[in-house]
Amino acid sequence: MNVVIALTITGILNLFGSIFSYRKITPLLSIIGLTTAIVFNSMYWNTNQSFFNHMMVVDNYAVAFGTVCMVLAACLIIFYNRFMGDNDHHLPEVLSVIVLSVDGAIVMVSYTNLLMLFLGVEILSISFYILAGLKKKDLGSNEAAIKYFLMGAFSTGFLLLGITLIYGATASFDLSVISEYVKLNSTSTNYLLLSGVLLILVGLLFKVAAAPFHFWTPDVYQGAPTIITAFFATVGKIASFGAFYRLFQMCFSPIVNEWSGVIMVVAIITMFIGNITALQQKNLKRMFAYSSIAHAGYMLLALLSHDYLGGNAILFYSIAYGISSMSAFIIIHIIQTQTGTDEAMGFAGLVHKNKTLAMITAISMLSLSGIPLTAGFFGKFYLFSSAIESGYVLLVCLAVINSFIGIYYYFKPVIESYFKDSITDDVIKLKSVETILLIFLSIATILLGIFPGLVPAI
Amino acid sequence: MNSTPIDFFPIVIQFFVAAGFVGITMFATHFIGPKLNTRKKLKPFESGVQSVGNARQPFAIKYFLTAILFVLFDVEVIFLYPYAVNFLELGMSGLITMLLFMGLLLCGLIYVIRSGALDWE
Amino acid sequence: MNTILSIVPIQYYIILSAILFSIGVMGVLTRSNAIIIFMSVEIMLNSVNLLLAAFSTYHNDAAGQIFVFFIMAVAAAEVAVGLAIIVMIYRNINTIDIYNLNKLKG
Amino acid sequence: MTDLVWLVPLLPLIGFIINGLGFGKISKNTAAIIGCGSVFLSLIIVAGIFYEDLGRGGEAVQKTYFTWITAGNLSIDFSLLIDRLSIVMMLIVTGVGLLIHIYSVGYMHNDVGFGKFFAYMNLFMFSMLVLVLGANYVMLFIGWEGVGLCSYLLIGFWYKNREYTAAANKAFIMNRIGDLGFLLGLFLIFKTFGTSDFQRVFSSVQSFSSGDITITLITLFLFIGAMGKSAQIPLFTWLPDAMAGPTPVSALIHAATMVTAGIYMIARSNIMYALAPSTSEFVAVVGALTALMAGFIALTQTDIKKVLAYSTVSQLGYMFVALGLTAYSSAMFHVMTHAFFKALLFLGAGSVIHALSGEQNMRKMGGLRKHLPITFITMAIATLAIVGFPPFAGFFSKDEILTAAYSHSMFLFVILSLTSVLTVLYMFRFFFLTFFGEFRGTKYQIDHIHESPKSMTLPLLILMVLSAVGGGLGIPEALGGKHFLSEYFNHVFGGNTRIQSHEVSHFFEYGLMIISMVLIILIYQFTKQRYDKKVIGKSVEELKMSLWYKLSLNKFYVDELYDKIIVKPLNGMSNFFFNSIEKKVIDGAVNGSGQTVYFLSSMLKSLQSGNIGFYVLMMVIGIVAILFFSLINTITL
Repeated sequence: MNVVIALTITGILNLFGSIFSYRKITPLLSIIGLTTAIVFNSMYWNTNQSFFNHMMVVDNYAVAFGTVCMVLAACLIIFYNRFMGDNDHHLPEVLSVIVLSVDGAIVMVSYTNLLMLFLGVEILSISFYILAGLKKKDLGSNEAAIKYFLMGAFSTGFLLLGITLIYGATASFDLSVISEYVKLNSTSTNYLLLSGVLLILVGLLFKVAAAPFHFWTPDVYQGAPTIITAFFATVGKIASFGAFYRLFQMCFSPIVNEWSGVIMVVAIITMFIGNITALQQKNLKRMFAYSSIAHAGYMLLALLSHDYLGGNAILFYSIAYGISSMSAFIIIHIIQTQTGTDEAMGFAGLVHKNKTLAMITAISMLSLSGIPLTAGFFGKFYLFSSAIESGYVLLVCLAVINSFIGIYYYFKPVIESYFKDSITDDVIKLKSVETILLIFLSIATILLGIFPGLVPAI
Repeated sequence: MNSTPIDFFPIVIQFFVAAGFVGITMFATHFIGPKLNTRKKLKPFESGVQSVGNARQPFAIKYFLTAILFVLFDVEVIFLYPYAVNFLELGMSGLITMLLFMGLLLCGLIYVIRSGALDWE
Repeated sequence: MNTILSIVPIQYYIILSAILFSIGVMGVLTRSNAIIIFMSVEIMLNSVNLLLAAFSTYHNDAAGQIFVFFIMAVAAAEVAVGLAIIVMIYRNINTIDIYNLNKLKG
Repeated sequence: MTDLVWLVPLLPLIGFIINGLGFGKISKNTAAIIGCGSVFLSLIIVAGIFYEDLGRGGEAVQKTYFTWITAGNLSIDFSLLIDRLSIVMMLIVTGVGLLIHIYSVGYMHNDVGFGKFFAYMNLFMFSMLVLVLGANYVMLFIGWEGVGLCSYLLIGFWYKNREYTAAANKAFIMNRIGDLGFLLGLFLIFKTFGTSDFQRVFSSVQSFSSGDITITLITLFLFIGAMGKSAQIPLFTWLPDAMAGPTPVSALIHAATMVTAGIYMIARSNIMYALAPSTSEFVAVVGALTALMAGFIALTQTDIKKVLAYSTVSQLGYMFVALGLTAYSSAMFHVMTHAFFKALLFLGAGSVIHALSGEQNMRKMGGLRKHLPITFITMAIATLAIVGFPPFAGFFSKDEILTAAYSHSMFLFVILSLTSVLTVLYMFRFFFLTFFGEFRGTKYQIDHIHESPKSMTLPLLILMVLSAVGGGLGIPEALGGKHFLSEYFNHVFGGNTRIQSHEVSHFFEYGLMIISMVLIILIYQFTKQRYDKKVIGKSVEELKMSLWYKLSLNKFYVDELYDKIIVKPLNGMSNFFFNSIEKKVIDGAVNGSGQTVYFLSSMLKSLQSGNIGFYVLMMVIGIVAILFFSLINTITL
């Protein structure tokens, strides 16, 4: 399929950037490549084609999630130069890894075969291990990389064992065959199958950072370079949820009773751990890591819905969460480079330094906390109502309580930037393209908050 | 091709022979030879070159890099096996697919060579 | 080929793989050397490979064996990245004991 | 004009956008014109709608603009509902809002954040109008959150210190608890009716029997929402703290409009509440207790705005009692009159504060009637209106609620009557401390004292007229009047067959009026003596005088007697409620829950030890637990 091919070619071209001396144009090249891929991708809308001997199918679900991932990756690349500063010795290679990891994300949201799921997860994860350790001399970055790597590899083992057990039970890796088998055998318990499902569940819960498999998240998010953290928190999480929902709704929904309990408990623990621990975080990156854990808890609710509502809900939430966290992390980095602190007090008096930035901070925080008239509100609204439709009232109550706890810490940067005096009086200057991009993200947040119908149903 | 456990017996024998040979030679040399432990003798033997420092130290990164690259490219070869078994049935399209695959590997190789990872000096 | 399974039932393979996998898990749990942890992970992956091959034979379906190839290839890539990370850390702090890596916490 | 209803919320939004984006670039005059102008245009449209509605005879109109959200079989329209309830609310919001906007031009003229202030105020107007115009619970909720956000922004408008953080946090937590209730109610409505559209919900709710458990739950959840927003026990303590904001904000948001959102919401859902008698009962009791308690606390407050804040809480309690007694139109009547006189009181207080360069302590005021004549007169009318002296507005609306309480339950009636007495007490205390006696402030203040500019006194005068004659809309039949408002609302509440009648004999009504008048006059005398002529520090000669002389001088120790049997216990109660209940129990609960969460937070933090080994162990434990419980589960299935 054209999207994967376009991304791969872009990746390879980027790779050659430093050895054939065109490193200067590699960011441009990546953007062009990603744009091309986005265009290709959107052409698949409503076509439902299957590729590579039924290894992948590009349905609307895949198109939607793929587009989200690619757009976010494009935003990230625009900011990449600023983030790494002069230390861009490996710029072409890094861009190449980023683009190729998006390839993995595309595979993860459009697979119809467990082999492709595995490959997609690994393409994404291995790229992430590299990206986490990008700052070679920085101990935090080192630690993040090894933690991510060891635990990621460990969880891959469980994912693989799960896939193998399912293969053992069903004699196939193909999702349609597996789902037929599950449908036929949903009345009696097949332990091989059930264990396989649960182990895959574990593997994917690790990837989406749900408790108790979330421990890597805060450390990795804090240690990794900020822009890479933004990438993990947005593209990584969204692609993982894309894969998660696809598998469990397509294949395992007939035996939902056997895994819904696990998801419920995990969702509750995840939400509470994420939100409560985030309250006391001084370091903003760490706070957002916990908040992303909490978001994973909310998104797990969508997996419980019995019908296609969940898919729409998770897509909308992904978009809302993705754009808001992207701008949040970008702003954190800007603040961090300017004031030299990772803590919320770095935002003090932001409104006097750069009004646009303060405004964007406020909008993205409001959206993340789910205040109405921002995209985040409807994200939560869709998620919660899909869970309510499926009868999980208590779960939704707890989720609502959690989203209110969340508001508390999301307001920290907003309060700092509007109601506190700044430590320094420097004005923060941004390149016009960066300002435009940030404003674009904020406008998207508001627009989706007013017209949630803009996101098409899938 | 009916095989019974007894058909695996030669393998078992071979295993024991192999293990026994290793064990016997190791123990035998220990007991047969005279023991004369001098300072020089206890030093690690490095082809006659004077040994320097602790042996448990990081090896040169060159070895590491080369070894890793070898492993990577070596493992990719396993994809040639299924193709080799079926190449007649797969025909032209199979050939093109395989060429593409090798082409991608070649891109990697070009990168490795041009970025100087294999330069010894 | 199938007859192998009539002699050594599929359950044995499952149990063997499970034991191997558990050994791997225990290795990860008990060791503090990053490389040994990584080797334990490889044991886990290889136990999965074994099981896949067994199931592949059991079901008379080649897909399982192809999957093994992919796992091996991916594992090789993982090894490359993993060892690179470990080397990077060793250069910076002169140890690969994971218990020395707890600066990020809380 | 009805077709232009979409402009009503849109105009303030445009004002917000222009003022918000242009802050610092456009001049103060332009900002003021945009801020006030947008609200003014909205008011004109609302007036047009009001007029057309009168011609149409009160038929409700629902304007659906587009389908807003679709999720499965759930679809939410972006639609506005124009019926008499929303028209009245719109009139209050835009009318009082406009006056307060005009007032702010004078009040804020020296502030650097002038443009920002108007931007926030316009944003508030937008949210509030969405709240009252929305034709379904989702839009209501969005407006609800919007006004909360603006309130949060405006409370913190001036504050850069830590004190603000604590106050804002408290407001925040309490409102969140309320919102939680509201959201749960909203989700339950979705689950029960499959829609959130008012008209559809209310038509399908008719099939439920009275006292149905689902309906009771929904109404209870919604009421928790109302408790938070409208500051009822136990979620009321944020409102006095919210007085940290600029005074026009207190007038607009924390007195006239936002805090009545809870009352509006319950009045809107009257059909459901009438179906849930136990919830209604609960609403009435909570309202009555709040009214009493806040009345007591107001007795001893010294901050001029805090007195008014507690008074607001108390008056809101009245409205909830009316709602609980299914006297919805009386509640709305009181919402309206309260909006007039409480806005006036706050603006007057603002005028006083303005004149005294920011002084808020009533102990340091006094004798201001000479210096601030217009403020004095308007405040006098407002005070008379709030204490319920005929023929001012508060008299009629309060009288209606008292009558309703009497016809329903003696208990509520007694509490409300007691509260009325307290109201009179603290309002006259407030009035005399501020405007009579000697000036107790600094020399600097007395030199710089000045009557406020025209832009501030004009709204005061208009509101004074409204407070004076606003009661005319609801003159009870006992006085030979015609109750315009209750007839007007007949289209909204008339369809609700479960509203109890509150007929009482005319004789009782007369008695009530006379007694209340007499009481007011008595208390007037009492407080006048106490606070007006109070001499601080008696001379030595006085002590040597003969007993009789002393007796006569001290008016036969009547004052002291009063002190012993009335004032001391009252103050004691006040202190008890303020220090024990509010500070210890409620704030303690809020702080306690906060501390518990923080404690949990640090526990969970220490779980994140930084060791990969530990992380992996936790993962493995998790996996084992998942496998174990799932397999156990299948066995037991």
